[in-house]
Amino acid sequence: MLDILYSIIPQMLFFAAPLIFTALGGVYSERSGVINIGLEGLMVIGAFSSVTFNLLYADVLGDATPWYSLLVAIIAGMLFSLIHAVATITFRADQTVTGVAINMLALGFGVFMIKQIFGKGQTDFISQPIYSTDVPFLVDIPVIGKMFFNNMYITSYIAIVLSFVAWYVLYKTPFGLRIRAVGEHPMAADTNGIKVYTTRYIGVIISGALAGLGGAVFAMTISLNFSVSTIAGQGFMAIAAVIFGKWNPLGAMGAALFFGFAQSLSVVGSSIPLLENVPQVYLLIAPYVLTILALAGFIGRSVAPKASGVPYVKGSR
Amino acid sequence: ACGSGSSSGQGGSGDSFKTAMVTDTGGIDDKSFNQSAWEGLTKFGEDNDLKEKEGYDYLQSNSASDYAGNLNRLVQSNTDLIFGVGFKLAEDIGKVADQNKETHFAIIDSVVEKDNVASIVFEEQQGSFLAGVAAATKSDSGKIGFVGGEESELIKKFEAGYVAGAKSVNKDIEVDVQYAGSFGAPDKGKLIASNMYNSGVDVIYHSAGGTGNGVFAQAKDLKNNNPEGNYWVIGVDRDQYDEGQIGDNNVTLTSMLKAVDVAVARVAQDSKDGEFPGGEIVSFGLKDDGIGIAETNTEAYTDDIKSAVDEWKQKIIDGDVTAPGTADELKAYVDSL
Amino acid sequence: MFSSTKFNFIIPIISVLLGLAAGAIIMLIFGYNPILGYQALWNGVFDSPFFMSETVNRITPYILTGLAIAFAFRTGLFNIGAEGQVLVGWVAAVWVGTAVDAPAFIHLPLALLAAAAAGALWAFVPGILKAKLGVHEVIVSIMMNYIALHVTNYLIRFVLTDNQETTEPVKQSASLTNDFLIGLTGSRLHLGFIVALLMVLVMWIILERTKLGYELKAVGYNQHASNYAGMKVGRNIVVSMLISGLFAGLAGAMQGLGSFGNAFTNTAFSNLGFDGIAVALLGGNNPFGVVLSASLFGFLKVGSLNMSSAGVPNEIIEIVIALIILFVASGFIIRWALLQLKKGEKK
Amino acid sequence: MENYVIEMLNIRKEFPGIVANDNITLQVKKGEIHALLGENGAGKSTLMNVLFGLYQPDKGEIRVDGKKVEINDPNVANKLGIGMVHQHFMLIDTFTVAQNIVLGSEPKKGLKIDMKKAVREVQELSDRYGLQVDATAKISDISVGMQQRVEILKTLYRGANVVILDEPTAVLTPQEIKELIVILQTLIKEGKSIILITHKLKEIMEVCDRCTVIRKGQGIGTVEISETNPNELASLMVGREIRFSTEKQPAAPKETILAIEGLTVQDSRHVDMVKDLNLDIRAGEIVGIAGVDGNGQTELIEAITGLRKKSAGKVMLKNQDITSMPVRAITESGVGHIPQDRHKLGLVLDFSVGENIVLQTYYQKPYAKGGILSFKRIYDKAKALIEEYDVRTPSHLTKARALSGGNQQKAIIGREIDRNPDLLIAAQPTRGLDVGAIEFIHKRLIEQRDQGKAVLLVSFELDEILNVSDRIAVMFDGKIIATVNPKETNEQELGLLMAGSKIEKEGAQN
Ligand SMILES: Nc1ncnc2c1ncn2[C@@H]1O[C@H](COP(=O)(O)OP(=O)(O)OP(=O)(O)O)[C@@H](O)[C@H]1O
Ligand SMILES: Nc1ncnc2c1ncn2[C@@H]1O[C@H](COP(=O)(O)OP(=O)(O)OP(=O)(O)O)[C@@H](O)[C@H]1O
Ligand SMILES: [Mg+2]
Ligand SMILES: [Mg+2]
Repeated sequence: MLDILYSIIPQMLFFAAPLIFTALGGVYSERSGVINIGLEGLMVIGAFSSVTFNLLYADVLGDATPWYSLLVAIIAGMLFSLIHAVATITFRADQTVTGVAINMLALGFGVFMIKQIFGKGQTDFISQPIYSTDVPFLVDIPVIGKMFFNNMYITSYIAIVLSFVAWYVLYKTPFGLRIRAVGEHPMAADTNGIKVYTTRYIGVIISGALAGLGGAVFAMTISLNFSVSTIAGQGFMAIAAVIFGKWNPLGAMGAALFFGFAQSLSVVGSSIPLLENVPQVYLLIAPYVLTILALAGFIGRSVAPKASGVPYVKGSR
Repeated sequence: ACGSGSSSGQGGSGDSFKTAMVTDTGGIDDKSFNQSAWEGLTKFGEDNDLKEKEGYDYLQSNSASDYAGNLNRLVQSNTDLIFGVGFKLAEDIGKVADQNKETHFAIIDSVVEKDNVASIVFEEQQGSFLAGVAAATKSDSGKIGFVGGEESELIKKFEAGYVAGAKSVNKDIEVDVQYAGSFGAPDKGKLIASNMYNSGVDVIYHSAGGTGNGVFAQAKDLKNNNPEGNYWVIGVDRDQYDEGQIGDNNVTLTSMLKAVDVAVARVAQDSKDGEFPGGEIVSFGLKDDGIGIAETNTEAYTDDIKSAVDEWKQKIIDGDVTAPGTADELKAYVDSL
Repeated sequence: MFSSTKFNFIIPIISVLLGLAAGAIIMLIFGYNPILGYQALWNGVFDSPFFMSETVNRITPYILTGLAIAFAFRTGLFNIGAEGQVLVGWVAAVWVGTAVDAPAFIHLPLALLAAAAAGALWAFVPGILKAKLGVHEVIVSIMMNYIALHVTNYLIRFVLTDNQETTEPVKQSASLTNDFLIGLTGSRLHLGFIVALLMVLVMWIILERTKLGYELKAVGYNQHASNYAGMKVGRNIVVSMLISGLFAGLAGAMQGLGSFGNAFTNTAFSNLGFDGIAVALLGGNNPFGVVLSASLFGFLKVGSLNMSSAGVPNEIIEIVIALIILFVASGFIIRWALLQLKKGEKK
Repeated sequence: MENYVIEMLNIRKEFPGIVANDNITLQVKKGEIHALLGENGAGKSTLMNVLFGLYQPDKGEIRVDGKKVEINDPNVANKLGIGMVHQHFMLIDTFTVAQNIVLGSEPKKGLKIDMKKAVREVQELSDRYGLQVDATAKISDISVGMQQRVEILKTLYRGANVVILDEPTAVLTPQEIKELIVILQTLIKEGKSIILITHKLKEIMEVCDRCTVIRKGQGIGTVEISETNPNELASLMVGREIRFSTEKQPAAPKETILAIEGLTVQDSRHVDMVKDLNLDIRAGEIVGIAGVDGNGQTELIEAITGLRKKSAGKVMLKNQDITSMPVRAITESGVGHIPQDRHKLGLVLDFSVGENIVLQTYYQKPYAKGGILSFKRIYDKAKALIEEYDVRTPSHLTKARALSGGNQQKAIIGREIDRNPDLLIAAQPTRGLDVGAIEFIHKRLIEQRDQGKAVLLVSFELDEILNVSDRIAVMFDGKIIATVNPKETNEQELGLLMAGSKIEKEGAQN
């Protein structure tokens, strides 16, 4: 039993990390009142930019390359999310439509650029990925050490710490209060002297930064290259995590961890003798079925920020 | 075959021969078989002094809906021989071939029984058998793994050959077989690999396309933490040595090579020479270098492995051993050991 | 000057032009010839009857997934699960198409019905969970997509075939293909477009002319008022998802009984459902608008395959499509710009 | 030179297709309560939004303390000491009172909001003006009256010298209105100035110093309250004479239409809101339910109309048991319902006026046949009702959202009365409407009575209850604690009853 946990927990953590980052981004965007279906595309941009940077600059930067790559992805994600922000906030475009367009645009752009830069539709493996490590000292703690501090990616820890930071910012700081206010009732916020447009821009750009980071973490730890199919649905899973987690950073983290857990369980499951003869398909769909059951069973209704999806037009009600 | 005679007869100068391929959704730089097929065509083109686009060409498909259109586009531009790369094109090749009896087609990895279609298949089970031999010889733990993409007949062929090869070396070896359910899920591949290495597996053979990237990622990560540890991957379809590189180490033990390029170039040449194998199943195996095993990682791929592999390779070529390609054949084979 | 109906036409047209212009600029920047590129795009469709009918075949499922998503949107729901509904519809149609023996006038409708029913069933799950438990339909739909992908692969491999990747072709009696059309164009043009156009009418009639449509829209706009007016809110949510799923399921049938005539295992999503979101929104969630936007999509997708003949990578078209959608969505600013232009003229 | 804090001179504001403010001048003296009066849609809110920086005027000038200013943002207004309590509250339901108030100018401790300090400050401010709000309560948990005080606190917290209140009393109970007036007077004592928008002339007479009247976007003029009377104000506003108390014949009640026995209803938190309640309404009478908001009136109506489950008791309509019928069956057996919340329940705002007209009948002949709607018949009906009920709308195809509140209400009333129900339930039918519209609606209710229908009127306006009802049932804590004859009672007495004090009196039975 303990053995199973020893393998499930680290796996769940590395699997969940990209989803956590991206979902946190989604939380910020939607909390500020802008639905972001484009998370998938922003992850693509993150993966694309980090891999490209990594391949081009590994020789110069050496071991520090992956960290710079993450930074590049964050910036690329922010820039790309600006398109979403300008369209939805300034031009009052439908948020869902724009998100869908962002997804197509990111993929088209990413693959097109890869072809321009490397002359092929799929990059080589990066030579400087992020590796897992043991956490000194902590790893020696009995049971816990092996579960939580053995062969772990720093990015997983960052994801979890960032979830708490995101929660703190959203619920304890003036900035968070303002983000939530413009997502619930932008006009009220406006009459209180809050710059609704600016705040929403920031919300969307944060989602770009975090989704870019999520895509990059996926690329730097899991796929190690970029192609048209590197990011294939993770962004949508992140959206699911946002809703599952009821637009709360910690909830979103919990949901992402749950997805990781369910996936990992389905993999571990197939090596449990009892389940050996169960057709593969049941294990493959298990994570998704589990999610639906969890939603139907005890998560239930989740209520989106009231004004999310609605462009704010100054002076109208 | 008479159609081919006339066409090559007409173009006595030899320059008018045109061949082209339609990729599946991978594209010619997929580091896998579209790429390999294209390399074959390019080689053929160079050997015959043909120009790209005029003498040899390709069309890329972005989705399954594109196959038929692309095939027809090539027919309409008077292509003499059209390759469909991958079993997914079989259905469409069949239909287009019916409507265009004057044109020659070749399908890779599948069989289409039509007079103007040549079916190119590979004996993957033979290469996989050797991969199994290498894995079993390499393994210290007595536990090896196999990661498949989708649980299809084709991939089952890899699995069967691999298990048979491994058991041939060590009857008691444990083979952990898992399918990711997708060829494009590196995260799932990494999960599976992590799980396998955790449970003591020390060699994993993957036949899982992009999902296999996750297997490499996990092996390299473990290797990075523990350079002395045994975390080997056996690549598939082409030499995946580069994918295994990590610092000064390399986790790619070997790769099962599928020489699509060789096959494509051969069929194209035959066709140009008026010997198009229409209606035939052209099978490539160890014997004709259509299937092979990579020896790039000289450090890991030690002499004892090489000699074991070579020994079994000879047996297969000589027909002393038949590598099983299905679950049933595998069962019979293992029982016979 | 500009009435709002006029805007409804002008904005998409301007957006398409802007999108193409942006594509041209990108081509120029990267050293491709946009004129040759677009010429190839055009020729890729209009060069031969074959590719024109190929384009029609491509448009057909887009219309249906577009309708599926537009219908849900119009009734206040976001059916992001069309992707999965297409897959199950596809497999169901092929299943009936291969396993049943019947004369064509029974077999074909039966196969279509099976596809519609399968799509509807898949949409029922998020519908009922939303109606009964208030679970967000988007998240359940996303999960149902993945389940559909794995389940259909399993069915094809182990139920419809004996461990094959591809099923038998559907029997002629269940096929949408038609010798006359094939003879006419030498292509695989099939009768599916008639089904799709019929569904366009069906959607329009349901929404604009029936009391069911009235209820569905009312529930979509305001559940409290609908409840006040004695409508059954939950039931309407489920019905709306069922109809939406039905359209998506039929999109699958177009592929299974028409364009492909079989079903095969999929490694990844077909994207018909996801593209349907864009089709629906580009078409203003209006059934006739959907026909136009699906046509644009089909045209660009088929034509783009020919762009490599001009040496232009066809990802450029993905970018162009995305930009067009962005421009349409930002119609407000185009409208504003037009009004400014008008004003400027007057002065 | 007078000492004006606020001067809005010759303000013009145009919206596409309409001039909402045309050359309006408003001058507010320091320390006065200045009323702004006008019909629905006259342009009052627009003018105030201009002052608060939500809209930019097309023409005209604004001066604060004699200095010309440009207010292009609420922030600027706040800095100039102008605060506004909007007609539709600008509060975030999920936040606490303190969070709502400090939002935008939060006290900080490090990076964190200093919530303790915020609560303390808010509490102090509240105590100083006698507002009695709980700074830590969630908005969604407090009454409308409390929410309004939060709005006032918001302006005070930002240091407002001039407080604009847009129809503050429309949503309040009589008791709350009294308390609000006290609050306003406290503010004046503290040196603030107030601009008050209200349709209630009585309130203006009671608390205001001066009144500016606007009609159809035009400034009509400013009058000293001490030198005017309600009749003059009304005719200034409407441009014609208005009759205040509705004339009606004595009622002639006949057979019992609605009989409620032992009804108990719970709210969504499972608290009993209606407790073992009995009530009869007869044909040809209007029964008014008087009571302070929150004493179960809403739940009572929802229970009668089937929108809410009943936990005990029986409801009979024309001797037919409708207790456990679904909404539609109840509607069909002869109940018309003018709901309290017209935006939430009464209308599908995104449907056209025409579509809303058939919201209760769309499925019946002649509007629907075999599941198909006949829009010709629907629109014919809509046009007829729009005409008959004087619904001012560009066309029957206009979205209901675009109509003013009064016209939305008229459309609902037309729709419900036209179905010819035996029982008409009217909940707060005139909330937020101008006197002209109120007069119209009252006439319609009485007309129904005269045609032999039973009418149940729920209102927090004592005027309305006293004027329109034939019988008044006072509701307190989920029960009818008294039934009185409007002719034999007065506001004083009703007020006491509504506060729960039982008085021995012959009219009080049941
Ligand atoms: N944002 C807007 N866009 C277009 N027209 C508007 C807008 N706001 C108000 N109007 C129009 O301006 C006119 C004045 O509206 P306003 O809200 O100022 O009326 P009001 O006097 O406050 O009415 P009420 O007593 O109902 O509150 C109305 O005819 C209305 O239709
Ligand atoms: N964005 C807008 N576009 C068009 N008209 C508007 C807009 N915003 C407000 N209005 C109009 O302004 C007028 C007055 O608005 P206001 O907010 O004062 O409503 P009201 O008539 O007082 O109704 P109520 O208070 O009952 O909701 C209405 O006619 C309303 O339709
Ligand atoms: Mg107003
Ligand atoms: Mg009003």
